[in-house]
Amino acid sequence: MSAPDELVRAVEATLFASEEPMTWQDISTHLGDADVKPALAELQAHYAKRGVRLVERGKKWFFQTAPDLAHLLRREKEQIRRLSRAATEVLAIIAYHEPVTRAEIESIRGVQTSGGTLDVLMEAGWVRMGPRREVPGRPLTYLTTPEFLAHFGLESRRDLPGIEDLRAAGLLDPVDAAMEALDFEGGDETAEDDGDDGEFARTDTDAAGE
Amino acid sequence: MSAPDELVRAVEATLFASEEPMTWQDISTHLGDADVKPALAELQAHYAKRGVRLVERGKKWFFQTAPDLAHLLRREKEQIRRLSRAATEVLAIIAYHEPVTRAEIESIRGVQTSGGTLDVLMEAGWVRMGPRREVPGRPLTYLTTPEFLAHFGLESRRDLPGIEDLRAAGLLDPVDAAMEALDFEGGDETAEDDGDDGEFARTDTDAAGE
Amino acid sequence: MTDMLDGLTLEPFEGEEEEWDGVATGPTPDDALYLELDGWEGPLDLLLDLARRQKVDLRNISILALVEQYLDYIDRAGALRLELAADYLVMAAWLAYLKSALLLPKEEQDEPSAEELALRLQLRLQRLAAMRDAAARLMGGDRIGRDVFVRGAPEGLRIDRKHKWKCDHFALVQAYGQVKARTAPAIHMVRERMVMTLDSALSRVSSMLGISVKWMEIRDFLPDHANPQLRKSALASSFVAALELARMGKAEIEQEDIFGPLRLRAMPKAKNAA
Repeated sequence: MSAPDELVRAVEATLFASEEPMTWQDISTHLGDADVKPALAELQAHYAKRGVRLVERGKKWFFQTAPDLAHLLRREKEQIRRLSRAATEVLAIIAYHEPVTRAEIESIRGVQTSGGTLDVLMEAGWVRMGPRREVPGRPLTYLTTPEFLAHFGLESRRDLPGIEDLRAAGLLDPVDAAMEALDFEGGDETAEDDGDDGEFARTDTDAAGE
Repeated sequence: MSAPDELVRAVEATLFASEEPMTWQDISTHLGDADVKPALAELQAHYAKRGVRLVERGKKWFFQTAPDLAHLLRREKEQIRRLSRAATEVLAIIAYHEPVTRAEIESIRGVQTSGGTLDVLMEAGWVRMGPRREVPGRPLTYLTTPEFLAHFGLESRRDLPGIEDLRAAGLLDPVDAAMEALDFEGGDETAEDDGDDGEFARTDTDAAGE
Repeated sequence: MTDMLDGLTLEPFEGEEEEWDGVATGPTPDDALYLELDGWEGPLDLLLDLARRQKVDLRNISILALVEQYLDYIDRAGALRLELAADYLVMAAWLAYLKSALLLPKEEQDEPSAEELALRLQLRLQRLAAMRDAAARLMGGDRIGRDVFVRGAPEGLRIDRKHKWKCDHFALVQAYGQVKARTAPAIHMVRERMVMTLDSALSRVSSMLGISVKWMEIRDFLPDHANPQLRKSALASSFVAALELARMGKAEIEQEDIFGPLRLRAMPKAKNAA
């Protein structure tokens, strides 16, 4: 590759360092009234196949990441997080009682539910908003989604074990007091972060509940 | 000119878009753990004669304008931090001697260093506090940062102007070490100005000082 | 490169070293001296400047000549009755000592020898000069913002973290079970506690007091009972009962020393009448 001439290099550096897009007149003024148009054309051709492009928009020139590489500027990284106990409870209540309002969820749980908890469940795609309840205040109701059934391996909500099944499985035994204390100490109502490894770090509180 | 391969384009776009210099590991992580080193080498060669350069400073890569174009790009108002003579000297002493304590800086300069001088250098991001020296009083040491290298156009501390010569001449050793190296025993001839000092500084203590 | 040093030039003598004559030059000598001293960062800096005026390699400077120049400089300042910073005077005193030591025959010199002191001074000057030159070269490099420029408007890289939520069937039904268990109506029962009420203590103590007029320790009034909780309660109640009886004038209380046994007896009838 032959070295670009001095004017081309100067235009390249000027546009690279500029904080604003520049018209060719701006560039020309900056470079002592040089005729920069051929240099701009040469640069545009040079960069056409590179990761960076020289583009002209509204008569102003600037460098920009090549459109096919735009995805590199905004990367998404998936982070696996385990649903917190609070969120799991809210999800279970919605599943067993839907359609259910937030006030009803709170009355069943016996504690206030932070808005973040419902957000998380909706973000996870397991809960959606249902019709408003026709009572004073017209509160929103919440429903589970088909993704919820799919994720939990249920054909329908009727597959959820009934209260008698829960009792038989020992799941209605009184909750360990220490565990309750852990759960309701205004910590992270929304989520317990397992880090990026995606492993379910089964914590002590988990084990205590089994 | 043949089109660069996709990885080269991706590295080029990533470094153009990044607001901060990136290590090759940063770039690799951003691009899904690709082996980016050959791409960096290719880009560096590609840009070597252009108006923009790909440089590595303190293990971080970034694009900057070519130094020979400085006269064209210098703005009306220089965006450069002006340093007092004291700050300039203190910075040089830290760079050439790091890790170095304040007392050592003062012993070289023969005057006290005002706290403001070190503040200015730390605020500029060129100097940071290092580990304490394990001597009585456990004084803090000072070190230069990667930003220092980037700002002054140094790939690493080895590129500090003349550092090898200074080290070889023993001029980075404390006076006490230099006296020992001279094997000075009061009253012998060594003290006469014979111009050989540069010679006898090259001894074991020299190596130990590094 | 001097432009970035806020007006302070690295080498104040440069370009005018031929004319340099300390205080003697300039129309206003006093000001000139002040300005000169402001230009140096302490005695070592001034010494380095003087040493460079010898126009030889710092390794070959004459320390004796240097000392004399410094002392001369300080003398002239003294002749003008100008205040000098203490460290300049300390250096002057030390250099005067060094000068006299250097002039002595070697065998009469103390330890450390004058040569050693002179060499140390020379080494210090070399080190300061080296750092001063290094600073100049450093500042002369390609500095970002002056010689080279980074991208003016980077688009920026961003990593958005998206959460994928995990929960399983068991955790779900277990959570529901726990909600149900936690919120199930609970019956609260208050356990009966073994206590002796004040009323019963009052009647017990007053009836026992009626039997005897002798001093009795308060523990003697307590019922025999194995339950320690009840004994504590009885002690407390009996003590309050004793106070109450004393207040009503039906009993006397006596305690000889702190934490000693507390004794009480029925008020003798005569006293009671008085």
